[in-house]
Amino acid sequence: MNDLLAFLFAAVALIGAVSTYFQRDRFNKLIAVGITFGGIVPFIVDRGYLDVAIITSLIIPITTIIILLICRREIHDA
Amino acid sequence: MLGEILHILAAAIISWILFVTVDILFRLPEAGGVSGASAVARDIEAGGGALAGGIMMGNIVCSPDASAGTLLAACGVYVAGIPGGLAAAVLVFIGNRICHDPGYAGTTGAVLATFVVYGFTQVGFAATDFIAGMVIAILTIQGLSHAHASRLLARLWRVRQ
Amino acid sequence: MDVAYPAGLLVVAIGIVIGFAALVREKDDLHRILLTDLAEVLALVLIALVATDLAEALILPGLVVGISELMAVSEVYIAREGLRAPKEPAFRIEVMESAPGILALILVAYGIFLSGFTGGVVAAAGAVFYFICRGHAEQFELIETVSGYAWAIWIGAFFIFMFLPQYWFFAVMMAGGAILLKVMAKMSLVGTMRGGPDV
Amino acid sequence: MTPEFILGCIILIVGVIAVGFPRPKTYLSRLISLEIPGFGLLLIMLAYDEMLALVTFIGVTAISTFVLVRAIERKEAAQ
Amino acid sequence: MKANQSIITRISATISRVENLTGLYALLVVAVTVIGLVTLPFITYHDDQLYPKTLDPDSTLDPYDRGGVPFGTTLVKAQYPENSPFVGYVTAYLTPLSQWLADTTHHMGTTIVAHPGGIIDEILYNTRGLDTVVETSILFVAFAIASYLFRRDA
Amino acid sequence: MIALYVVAAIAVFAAIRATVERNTGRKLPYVNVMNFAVAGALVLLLDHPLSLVAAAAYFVGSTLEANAIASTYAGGGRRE
Amino acid sequence: MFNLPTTNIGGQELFVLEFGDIVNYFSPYTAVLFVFALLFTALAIVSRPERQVDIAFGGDAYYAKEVDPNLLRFQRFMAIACGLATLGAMVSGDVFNFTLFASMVGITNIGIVAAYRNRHVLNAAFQYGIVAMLATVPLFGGAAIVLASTGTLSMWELFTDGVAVPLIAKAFLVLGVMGEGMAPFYVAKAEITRAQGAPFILMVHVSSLLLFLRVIEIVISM
Amino acid sequence: MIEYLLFATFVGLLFHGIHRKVIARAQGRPGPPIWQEILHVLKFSFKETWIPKTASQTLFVAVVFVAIGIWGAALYLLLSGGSLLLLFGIYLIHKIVEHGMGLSSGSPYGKFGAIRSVISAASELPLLATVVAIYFFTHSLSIADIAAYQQVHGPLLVIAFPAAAAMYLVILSKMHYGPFSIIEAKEIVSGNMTEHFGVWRAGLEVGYALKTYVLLYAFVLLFIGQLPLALTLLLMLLILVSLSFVCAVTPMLSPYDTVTIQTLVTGALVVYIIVLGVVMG
Repeated sequence: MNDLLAFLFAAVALIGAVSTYFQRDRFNKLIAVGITFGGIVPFIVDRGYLDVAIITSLIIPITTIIILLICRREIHDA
Repeated sequence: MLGEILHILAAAIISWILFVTVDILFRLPEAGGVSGASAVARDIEAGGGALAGGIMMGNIVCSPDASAGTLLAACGVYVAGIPGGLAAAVLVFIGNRICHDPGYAGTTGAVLATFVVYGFTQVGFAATDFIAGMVIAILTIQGLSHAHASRLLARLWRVRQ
Repeated sequence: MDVAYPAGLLVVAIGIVIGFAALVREKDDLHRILLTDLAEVLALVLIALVATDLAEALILPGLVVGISELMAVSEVYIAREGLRAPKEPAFRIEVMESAPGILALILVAYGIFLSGFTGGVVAAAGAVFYFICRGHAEQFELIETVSGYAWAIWIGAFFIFMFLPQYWFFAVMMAGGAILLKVMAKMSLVGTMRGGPDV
Repeated sequence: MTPEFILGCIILIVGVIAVGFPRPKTYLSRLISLEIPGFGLLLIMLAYDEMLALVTFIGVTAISTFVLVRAIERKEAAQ
Repeated sequence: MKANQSIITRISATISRVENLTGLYALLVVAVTVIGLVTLPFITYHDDQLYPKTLDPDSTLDPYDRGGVPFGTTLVKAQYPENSPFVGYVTAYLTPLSQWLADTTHHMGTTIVAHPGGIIDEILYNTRGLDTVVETSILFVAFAIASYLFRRDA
Repeated sequence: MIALYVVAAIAVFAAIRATVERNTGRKLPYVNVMNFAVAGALVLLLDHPLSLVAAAAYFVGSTLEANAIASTYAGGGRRE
Repeated sequence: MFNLPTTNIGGQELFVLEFGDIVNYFSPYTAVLFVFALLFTALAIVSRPERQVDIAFGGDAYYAKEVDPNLLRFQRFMAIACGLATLGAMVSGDVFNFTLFASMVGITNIGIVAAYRNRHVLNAAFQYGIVAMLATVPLFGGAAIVLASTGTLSMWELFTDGVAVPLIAKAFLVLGVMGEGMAPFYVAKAEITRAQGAPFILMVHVSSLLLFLRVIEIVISM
Repeated sequence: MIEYLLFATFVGLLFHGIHRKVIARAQGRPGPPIWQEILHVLKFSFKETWIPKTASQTLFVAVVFVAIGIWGAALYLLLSGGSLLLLFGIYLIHKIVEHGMGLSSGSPYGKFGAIRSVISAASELPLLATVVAIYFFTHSLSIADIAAYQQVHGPLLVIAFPAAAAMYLVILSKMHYGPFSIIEAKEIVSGNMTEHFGVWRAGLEVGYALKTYVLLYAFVLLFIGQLPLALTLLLMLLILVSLSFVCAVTPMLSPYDTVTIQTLVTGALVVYIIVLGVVMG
């Protein structure tokens, strides 16, 4: 991975991380977390740790779904 | 350099036609497979789009459909030729089951795309062109203008009906 | 390495200052639990910065210690507040019907293959996910008994390593299997603790 | 100083701020923000090739999230 | 709190409330860390570490390839190698299954090494086994507390 | 390797679009584009059969995530 | 080969117990602490808890609380675990191993009091638990800084003159033990003391004080 | 050794008597005779003894023996020139005795005493600071080494005065009727000693007498140096009388105020140590 690519994927991860902080809606926050992970996976793959990439990309959604258990949509914050 | 860009654009058009056809044949714009797809459709309609197109976009979001099949098949062909593409079809099938999708659009799309991509690699295209092309194709549907894309899809859906 | 270590320390120090300053201002107890979870992360970064195999061998126990303390403290919190599981019907989305079976199967199988701490945690994550989504038949005693035996087996393995080192191969297998069982069994209990005692 | 390390440090700091001073200040937003420093740690471990620790950490994060969800769920039901 | 109280009484009033305990401790940690920030430039990384890492991206065991002959002597830089006569045996050993994986695939190093054997198991079970004893005991105790409370209240 | 740059650029573009968009339902398609791009990038970064599995795992995982978020956003399955 | 480098603090070593890289030892100082821990653990094993007498306000009545056998068994188990952890921490010859024992002491202390149903006691146990968890940051952090800056965790090496341990690592270690054992922050402990079960509650204090004594020895020797 | 132990017990009890007498005189009361405490112990030894029914019986008895045992050991330690850190340790374990005594009885007063004992645990901190400060000068914690150091460099009382002040505070907080003796304040009857009577009380008094002797002796040994026995006793008496005056003229503090003051003193000492560290490099 050269510097330009690293910069691009790092930008994705950073956009996700920063927007997690600034989004106010719970779902938007979760989506931003997903974006962050999207920026991080290429770094794992680039180093050649494919098994780790597989297992993390399966567990991260599980974490999100677990958080969703308490994200019932209420009428007032539509 | 320039040739590669042209190849990518051509691949984008081919995969666009491929996955839209398969999706429409498998009646994706008809009904939301899961409640999430309907919610996405509702929001797209509220943003000035057409409902049928929105439903199809929602379905693409919520489950691996023909577009995902095409992408993964191209990846499969890139790494391992025809067997890779078929393996990708199996993975898409598993993905469909995980995502509570009863349909076979993704699997069919993957199998079809395997042969299409493999065929084009014989005439000078690279499989990577199809990977990038598919990403561009999905960008045109999901990533540029939801209103226009959904209206286009709805029009195509009316043709099918 | 010369620059990275002080830089990393600096980052962690800033992190500690920010995180603990937030804790000073925090009055709500549940928020405090959440912040302690953040603190665990900072502790792990400090260990990770050492960057040797030893550091990694220290992170694994540190992680498990963190989760077990979190578990105990949150349970104390629930007991103190006298909180009950919510009465309203359980929350369902479609993927909770389809995903757990396949994902849990993958994760548990992979975890068993990995063995040791890592395998235990991966398998437990799968099991927890399955229990959350599917409900479960309560097998509390059985799971606890299994993990108790696993603990005893691991202690046995430890003594083999220390006093009969020539049987190291046997001990590796015992230890790997026992820790897998132990961590997985304990952690999956977490998943079964969602509903009432006999859901 | 690999790119992973630098990115990890930045994300860690962003995450610590996000968890320390969440907006809006609810249990849920804090819980979601907790993922961010986790990603920072993940990247730092990646930078030092501590892959077993990384996998274990990801697994533990899932479980600890559930532990926290369990407490938050009951707390919100009680209110 | 009355205004005319002495500073000592006010401090006493603060520390006498259990709820302030966490804040006090956090404050202490922050204070020590801030002082620590001053000494930070003097902390240097010691280059001669135990169990150092060597990375070989071409190895199928990457990032955990530490070399060595199975059932033979392997160089492991432990603190007291003389206390663990079989040090290095676990590091070099691969089960038949993981040996097969290592022969056939690349990029699965983590999986292969996590399977019994490998350097981390060497450290966790053999040279620093006592850490693992304590750690599993902590797990045991913590879950005993949690399940006791859970079952009593449920 | 122009394809890789194209894919990475699209990922950044989609991430920005997803962040700027305010409506949750309309955010998800953008995220979907990013998932496509990242999954493609994984394979392009490392040419190995396992990369395909990694890409599929990432793609399925993130689709599952999007599905779950959308379904919860819609209010869960039971109420319909 | 194992000679304690600093004899003017804890005395000569008496007995060395080797567990691979972790070399535990008894010096007169740690041996005395060990004996104390053993003594109080034995007391926790053999003695039954007291029956607290409560005065009912507004009248002249008083009543003695009964001992709940389940609670008794659980508390005794926790007290024994706490005793074992203290024993381990007293003789440990490795910094990280010591911190692990310290965090085990912290969590067993929570366990001893958490079983009690009184809301105030539970509240104290909770606050104590939060601090014990926070304390893992300086504890493990201190050990990690020691490892990074000296390249070893063994006290046998660290106690020699040639090895300079950063001040911040020492401060972190002390801070961590203070948090785990609550040594000077006795506010939470005072509340904890209200719980029934004197032999077990006593274990909370024994462990934290001994832990504190041990960390002082370590930090001064380093 | 045994005879020295008996002698120390005797002197310690006598000191307790003198302490009461001085306080009484300072407050304008006649006060009891100075051998009153010795008589107390003798009287308690021959009174009827039993264990309260509500008590945790083993613990109730064990703490008495532990109290005598640890201070006997401390005396031995001082005489043999062992580690100062061990003395500090024994001092901390005395805390456990206080807790155990109050908690084991089941009496609400005993429990209050124990709780206050827990609260006032900050009183150990100044001693710790003292230990560290001494280590800074002598680079050894062996009591024999410290005595030898003073032979060469003169008494530490002059060199490390703040440390001596902290140690003085420590002894003060263990004195009866002092500003810090919240454990046995009269509003909770006799605090943690409420339920211990008869032989048990006599045993405790013996332990406490040894404690007073050891602490005073340690102060002289650590800060003034190894002196002939008679001179040492004289100095101990002087310190005791000064302590008694302090006790006589200060009111008892509220429980948490004692913690605050002791913590502040420790904080001041920590600053002193840091400054020392910087100055001495």
